[in-house]
Amino acid sequence: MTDAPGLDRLVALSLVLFALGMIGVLWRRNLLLILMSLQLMMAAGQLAFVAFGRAWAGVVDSVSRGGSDGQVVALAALVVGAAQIVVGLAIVIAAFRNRGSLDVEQARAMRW
Amino acid sequence: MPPQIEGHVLSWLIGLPAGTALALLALGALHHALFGARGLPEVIWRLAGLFSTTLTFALGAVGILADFDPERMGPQLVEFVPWIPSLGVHYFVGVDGISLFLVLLTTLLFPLTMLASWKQVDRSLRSFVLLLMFLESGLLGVLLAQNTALFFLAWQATWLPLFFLIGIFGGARRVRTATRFVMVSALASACLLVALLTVSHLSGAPGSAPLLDLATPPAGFGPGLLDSAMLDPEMARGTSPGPSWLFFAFVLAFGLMIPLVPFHAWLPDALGEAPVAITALIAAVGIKLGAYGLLRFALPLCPQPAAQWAPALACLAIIGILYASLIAAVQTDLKRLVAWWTIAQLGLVVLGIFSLEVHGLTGSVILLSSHGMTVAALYFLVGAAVERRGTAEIVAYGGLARPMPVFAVLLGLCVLSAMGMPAFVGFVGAFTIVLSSFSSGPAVGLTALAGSVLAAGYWAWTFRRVALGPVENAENRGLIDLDWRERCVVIVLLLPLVWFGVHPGPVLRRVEPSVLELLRQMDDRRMAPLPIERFERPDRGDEFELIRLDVDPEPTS
Amino acid sequence: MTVLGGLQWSLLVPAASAALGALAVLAIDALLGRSDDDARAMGRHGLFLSISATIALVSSVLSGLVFLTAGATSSFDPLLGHFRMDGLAAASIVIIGSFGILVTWLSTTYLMALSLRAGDYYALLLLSLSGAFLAFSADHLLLLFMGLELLALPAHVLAGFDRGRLRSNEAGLKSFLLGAFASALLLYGMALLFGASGRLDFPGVRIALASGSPLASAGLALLLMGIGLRAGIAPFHQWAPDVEEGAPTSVTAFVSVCVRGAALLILLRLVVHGLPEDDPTYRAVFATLAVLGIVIGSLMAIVQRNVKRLIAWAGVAQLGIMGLSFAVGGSAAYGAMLFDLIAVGFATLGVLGILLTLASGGREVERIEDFAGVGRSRPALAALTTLFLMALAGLPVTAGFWAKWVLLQSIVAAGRVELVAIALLGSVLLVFAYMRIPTLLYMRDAPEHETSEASTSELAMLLICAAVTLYLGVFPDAVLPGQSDGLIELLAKLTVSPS
Amino acid sequence: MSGFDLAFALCALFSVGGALLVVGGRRTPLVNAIGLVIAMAGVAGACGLAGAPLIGLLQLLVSAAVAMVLLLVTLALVGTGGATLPELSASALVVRGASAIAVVALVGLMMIHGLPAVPAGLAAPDGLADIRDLGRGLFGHDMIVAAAAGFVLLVAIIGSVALVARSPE
Amino acid sequence: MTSVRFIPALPLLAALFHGLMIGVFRRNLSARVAGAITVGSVAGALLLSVVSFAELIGPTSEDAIVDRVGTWIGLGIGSSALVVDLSLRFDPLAAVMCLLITGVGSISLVYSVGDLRGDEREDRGEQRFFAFASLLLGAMLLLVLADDFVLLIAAWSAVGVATWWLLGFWYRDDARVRAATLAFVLGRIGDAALIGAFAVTFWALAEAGSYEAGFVALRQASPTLAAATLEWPVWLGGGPVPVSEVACLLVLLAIATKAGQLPLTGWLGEAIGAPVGALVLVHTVTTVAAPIYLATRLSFLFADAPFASALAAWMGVTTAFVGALVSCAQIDVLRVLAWSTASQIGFAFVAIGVGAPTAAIFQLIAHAFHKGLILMAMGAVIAAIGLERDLWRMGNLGSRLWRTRIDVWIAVLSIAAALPITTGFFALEQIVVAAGVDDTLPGHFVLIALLLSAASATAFSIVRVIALSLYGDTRIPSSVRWDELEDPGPLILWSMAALAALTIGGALIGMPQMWADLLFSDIQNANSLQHFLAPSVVAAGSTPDGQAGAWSYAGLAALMGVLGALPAFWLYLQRPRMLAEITSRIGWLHRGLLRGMDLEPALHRLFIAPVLALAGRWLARGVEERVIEGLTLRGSARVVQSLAGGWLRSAQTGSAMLYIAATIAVGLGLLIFLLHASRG
Repeated sequence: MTDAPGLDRLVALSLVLFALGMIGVLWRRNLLLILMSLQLMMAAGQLAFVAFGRAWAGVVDSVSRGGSDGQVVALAALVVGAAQIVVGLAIVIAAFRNRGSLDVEQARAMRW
Repeated sequence: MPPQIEGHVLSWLIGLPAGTALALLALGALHHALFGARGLPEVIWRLAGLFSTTLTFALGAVGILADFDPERMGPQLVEFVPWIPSLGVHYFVGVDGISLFLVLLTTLLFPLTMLASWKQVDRSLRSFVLLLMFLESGLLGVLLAQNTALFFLAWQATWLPLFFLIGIFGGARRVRTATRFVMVSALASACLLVALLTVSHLSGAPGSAPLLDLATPPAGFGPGLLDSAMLDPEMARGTSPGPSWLFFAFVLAFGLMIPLVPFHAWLPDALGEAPVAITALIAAVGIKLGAYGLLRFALPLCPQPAAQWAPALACLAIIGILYASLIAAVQTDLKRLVAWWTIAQLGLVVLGIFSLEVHGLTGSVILLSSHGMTVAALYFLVGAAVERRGTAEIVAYGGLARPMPVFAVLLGLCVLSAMGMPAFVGFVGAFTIVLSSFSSGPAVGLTALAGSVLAAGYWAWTFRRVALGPVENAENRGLIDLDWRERCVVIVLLLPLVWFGVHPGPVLRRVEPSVLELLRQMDDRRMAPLPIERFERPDRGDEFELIRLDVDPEPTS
Repeated sequence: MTVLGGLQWSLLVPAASAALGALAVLAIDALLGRSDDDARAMGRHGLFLSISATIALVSSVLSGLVFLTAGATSSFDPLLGHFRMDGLAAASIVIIGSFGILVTWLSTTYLMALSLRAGDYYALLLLSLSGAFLAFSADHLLLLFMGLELLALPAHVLAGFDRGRLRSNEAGLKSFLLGAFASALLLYGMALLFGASGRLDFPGVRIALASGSPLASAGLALLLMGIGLRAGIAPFHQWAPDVEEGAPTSVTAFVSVCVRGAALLILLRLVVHGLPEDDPTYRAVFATLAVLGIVIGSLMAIVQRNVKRLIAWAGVAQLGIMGLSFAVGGSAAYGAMLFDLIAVGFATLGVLGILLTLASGGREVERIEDFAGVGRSRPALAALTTLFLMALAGLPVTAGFWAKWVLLQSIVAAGRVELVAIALLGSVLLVFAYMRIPTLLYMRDAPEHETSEASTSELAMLLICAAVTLYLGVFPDAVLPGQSDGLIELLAKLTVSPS
Repeated sequence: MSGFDLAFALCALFSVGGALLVVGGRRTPLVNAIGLVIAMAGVAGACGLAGAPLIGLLQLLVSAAVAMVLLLVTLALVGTGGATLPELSASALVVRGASAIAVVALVGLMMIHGLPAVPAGLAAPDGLADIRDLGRGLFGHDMIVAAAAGFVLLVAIIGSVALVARSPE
Repeated sequence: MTSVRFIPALPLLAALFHGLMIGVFRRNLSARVAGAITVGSVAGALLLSVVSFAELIGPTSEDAIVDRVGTWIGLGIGSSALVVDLSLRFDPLAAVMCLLITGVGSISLVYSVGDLRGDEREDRGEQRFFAFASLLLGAMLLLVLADDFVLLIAAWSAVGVATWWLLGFWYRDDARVRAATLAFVLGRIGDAALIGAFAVTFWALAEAGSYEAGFVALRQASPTLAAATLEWPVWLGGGPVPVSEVACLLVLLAIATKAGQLPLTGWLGEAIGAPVGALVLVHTVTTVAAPIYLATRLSFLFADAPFASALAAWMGVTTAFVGALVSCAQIDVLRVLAWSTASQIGFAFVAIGVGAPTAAIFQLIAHAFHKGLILMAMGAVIAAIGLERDLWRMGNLGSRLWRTRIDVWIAVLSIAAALPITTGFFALEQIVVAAGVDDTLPGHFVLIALLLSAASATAFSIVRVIALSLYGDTRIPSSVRWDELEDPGPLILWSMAALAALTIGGALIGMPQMWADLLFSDIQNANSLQHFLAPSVVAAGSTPDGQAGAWSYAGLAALMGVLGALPAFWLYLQRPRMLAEITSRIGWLHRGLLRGMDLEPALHRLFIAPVLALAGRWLARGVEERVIEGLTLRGSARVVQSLAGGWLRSAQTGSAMLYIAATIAVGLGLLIFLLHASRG
């Protein structure tokens, strides 16, 4: 086996995506775009898991690791992300029905 | 020689009022379920309350006094039941000379309050009785508890009924007053809890159940807080809180309740707004708990800082006496006047406590009881007047001796007692306190005496404006004199005041040994070289000096 | 694979019975069909659903109890690397499961009054709880993550369950946005921790953290943010008051007690098993968070005029007080925290249950002024309210008193008196906040109320809450059958980390 | 520059560019949705580079589906027109700017401190072995996870139905 | 014999009985019944006193009869053990005082029975009067019998209370009650001072090794007290001062308040709005007598306190002078007599100051007799003319009230010290001679001059009374019918007669030896009072009898009396025009004297007004409302409100985006902290 090259680059890429997702969540006011940004963040996490899983694949064996490796986590996260989007979309649609707008800043009835 | 269970009279004392209240509630619920009525008739509540409180008093007067050994030091009639042994919480009650008369005073005041407020409470009577009964149990619990957790529990259980009593039955600004009261009490409780927990932490051996018993519990339950010589000044090193800090936590906690002068602002409000009967209870018993706490905790547990700061606190007390007396002199409302007088009296008590000297301490204990009875009598009288006239403003009165001679005579006697005239027990207390304050120089004593002169001034002046002079206000002309119920309430309070004023021996004989014991504890724990063992504290790694517990803490002098 | 054959299926009973219960509820709901037109049929419908939900939860709780009594003090030998039913897990299941049962029965009438779909509601409730149960017995971050997601997603839906109502919808929205954000943070934090050692099981996490790897530290930071957001620990609390105010009241109870309580317990699990012991760094972090929670929560609770919001803010402070035990660590502190969680949980459920009871005919009772004069019109309810508030404020003869006592005692025992002082200062403010309600109950007269008849289920739940509160207030050391220790000591033992 | 490097650069370009489109696309949600798909394609590629082609594929599928659904919802709700949201106030802009800086600082710190600590790792024997492992894990050790994931999806279904389905009346 | 305890107990029991009847059972007995009870009790006390006295002077007696009832307050251990004995000691001084108090007391009570019976001003208040009078007498008896400083203080306070109530008997008149209240409050200063005096002696003795209760022990410890020192406060110059001196100064303060001595004398002249019987008690044997008794009792302390003694002498002489002058100008007859009381008591304190306590006691006896007599007589006159107290609305009444006139004359002669067979004459003689021969006093000459002038002025003022009331032209109000004027009833007449007899006969017990030598042939120990009292008192001053100059002072004193008396007669009866001229010449002085030198308002202005101003303006509205309540209650509430309602609340914006932003910000901090910690 050879060294897997550039794992740190993959991690760096995932971090950039994570940051962009966060900025998107913060910067966008359209709920749908926020959902997309959240999806980006989840994807970044999955990528990081895949990368790290590769990094440790041969070093830590699966028993002492307690089973799962990065790909399993990534898969689970994928499912969770999908479920989140579904739920989020449902809430957003309900919000749009109530409010007629997708602006997150309008949901400020409760504060203080 | 660990104490054993010496009887159940104290438990009966604590349990009877609350038990009656709960029984009444249960009966009421049953009544409601069976007959659909709204609960038991009010008269049953009132009578049952009166009966139960009277019974409690009788039990206290007969049961305690008969078995109380004046010569013995330490708590007596103790009852010990392990409650939560893992926490060091035990049901541990006992009575000693310091608490004895406060207990009797408390039990005496409740039936009288019931009687005095017979016509004053016109709504929510069931709640009134219920809260009063809970209050009595709480107060007695505080006075009898020998376990700090029990003490704290009862302490907290005390101010809640008071909160409701003020808030439901008080005057126009009752809600604000009740809230203020509850805030002050909560703050005091917070300080108290910090201090109590720290004390038990510093005293207990690491790993064992925390030490919470004050006096020595029966064998097998470890030493009492007072047996373990812990709060050595050396302890103050490191990050662990030292005794000075603790002492001030105690002083703040109890000073808020007493109230010591910079913390007093809540009391005139509370006493001015509360219903008169409750006012009597707050002033007569409620705030006494503060002074009692100082005697019970602050002094014996923190002897070194107590001795170190006693002059400063005595000075504060004197300032308080003068300040409160001066402000009392310009009050226009009878209830507030009594409140300010109360602050001045409690200042005198604190002065006596921090004389750290047998005269002053004994005087303080006596003055606590004396003030309790006097202030209750005064408030009952004020209550009778307010009941008739609907106001406590002094200007509304004048010349009451004409339509209400009995009222005037009783008021005059109460006023004399309030001034600390001889033949009232207040004189014995005030005199001994003042005497002890002279031990630190005539200037201190004379300043303290100035307070008594001021008290004479405003009381005489008030008596003149209320009872003497022409009846200028037409509404006062047809006032009906006190009836027998009202007379008896006041006379029952005046009788012991005079009796023990003339013959204070029985009181002194019972109080003094406990005071001496207190002083001995302070001296032991202050001066004796303490057996010290070093060990590693598990979680921090610093070295601390802790006092080993299994060494007999006999002074090695 | 041989692993499958040796699997101890019984360990899955708590989570599985809740999850399967959800399926059963859905099935029953579908079988019963729609019955919107007939109130009585609707009631029966709701009753069936609650009963089935209860059966599921009761079996969870009972199995938890079995694990607890069978040997709660010794951890189970893990068959699967990341699943461990130890004492803490069993205790957590029992606690949160009991809260869940109470919430179920508190919801029955309310759902009917609001014409909400009971089937979906109970299914989501059960699924959420099954997630919590799963996470309680996790010994692995992935399982923890899945459990938390399963816990949180239904909660978002439930918060927005009264979808026609703007506030409920907003609650759902906020809950979801913050929750999804928290998931992303959790996921990434896990990734970084995974990157540090290649392991996600708790011992591995502990090793990674102990090694001082910056990846692990960064991962822990994100993980704490994620769990903090889930539990609403200050300063990640801001969503909680908004969500709890806006959500339907029964969901408020669920979120504030079950969801946030479960998240706290999960954090406890992580701290006990996954974090290095006696590390001053984490102590300092938790101390800071706790103090922030106490200060912010208690101050904000004072100025609230909505009871649900007040309870939520006070809950932030309560979590802060409980979080103090993280700041000192040790089994005594954790046991005390569990005890406090029980005390506060029952009392909070009680107060919110009172709100549910007072709400009549779809009219929500949540403004603090709505309590005015209740002491006269409905004395029993007022007395219960007072009792619950006393418990929350830590006043005697309630469980709250002993809970606070034990908690603070354990903190003092660790020598952190300054934390106790702050906690007590906060509790003074909390007393003020809570006591405003009895003030209104008894000291103000109200306009005439139309008094609604309290439903039996609600009253029964309130009485249970009151009974527990009082019983633990008098006998805080009540024990399970077959256990010799007191409850507090038992809870402390359960949290001992098996290292 | 090896082939790996080239491939990685391409993936990075795709994913970052797509992400920038998601975050910054202002004209119409369509652009953002397309950005999401592009970004996910990049991520999928990166996953493939890291030896997880299955995960990458699934990601691509899911994200395409998600983007599609979102797009559809957007079109259904607000049409193709741009988001007509009111302009942000100055203070809101400041807060957003500050929090963006905070995000950059947060991630930057992780990069500075974390990247050097990323282990070099070993190359996997081949992708198919990984997929096999994945399958074994999912039906072995991680069976509970799989079950939980199923229930998560169940929640999503119930939840979306409960929240969105029209009431019968 | 242990019957001594019943001497104070009988009147006190009577007081208790009356008090219960009025205050609890609301029953009022008639003047006759109530009076009978009180008079009976006091007479019983008198009887007991006489029996005890007989026992005391009997052949087998000891120097005192001690009746120890028990311990009142017993507290403390070791040398600082405080024992307050409820112990009565019937020694010669107490015997004299008991006889005087019970004797004059019963007479005045009998008078009161007669006086009050027709009083229509208070309906059914007679029993109240007798209650207060019993209390006053009982307390006074306890005071003189007390063998313990603290017990004495207690009795002293009780006397103050009884005085307050007795002087405020007509409670519906606000001015009277006000004056009585002022007297009481001033008295409390004295009570406090006495407690202070006891406390300093107590601690001095405790530190020296032992404190023992009782005056005998205290007297034996007086060297210790003289040796022990305290520090003066810095603002008084610092330096050590003997404890005896401090104690005496405090006692002196108490004396000044109770006896109405300068500068606290104002209340005495004002507190005249009471029944005459009450005035008799207050002005003779109780309130104003107690200080003299106390000073005598503590004469051993004063003997070691030269400064305090001198102060006492100067206080006495200035009061005597000012009081006499003021009484010269008063119009109200009772006010004349009240000021004259202050003056007369002042003389006694001169005697105390020069170390002649026996003379002080004798002066007290004389004063009790003649002032009681004239008060009763003038009371009878006032009653006769319809309660008119203005001297200028009397005149020539002697021709109608001739029996009264005899009594007035006897009293006047005694007070003016003009007739060498009256008690007053010999009392003044002794004081002047004692003061004259004691030239160690600072300002001796001035003091003597003032003393003699005071004697003169006293004579003037008292003769002015008789001249204006009983002689000259009648000026009585038109409402009073001249024909119907007549002497009072038998009860009053007989009581006056008794006192008149005592005024004359009393001279025999305290006649100075040199006068005895002059008047009679060979009487040993003519001043039997002095010899009798000798065991009880410590006379610091030298015996004046044998000294050179004694006669010259004696002569001067006699002369000054006459010099004062004659001009009064002459001016008021013969030369009214000249009188008017003199009055207008010294108008400023006259007006000042008429207003009692503004001493009573001065008390208000000095003691009460500043206190009220300080308390009201500064403390209650300033410190309390602004600082204390503002800081503790309102202030903390405001802080919490501004914290929670202000910026903390504004952080909860309701925007999910901002919540996320906050989370990120906190997370950044967390990350930095954790990274930092992991590095080292």
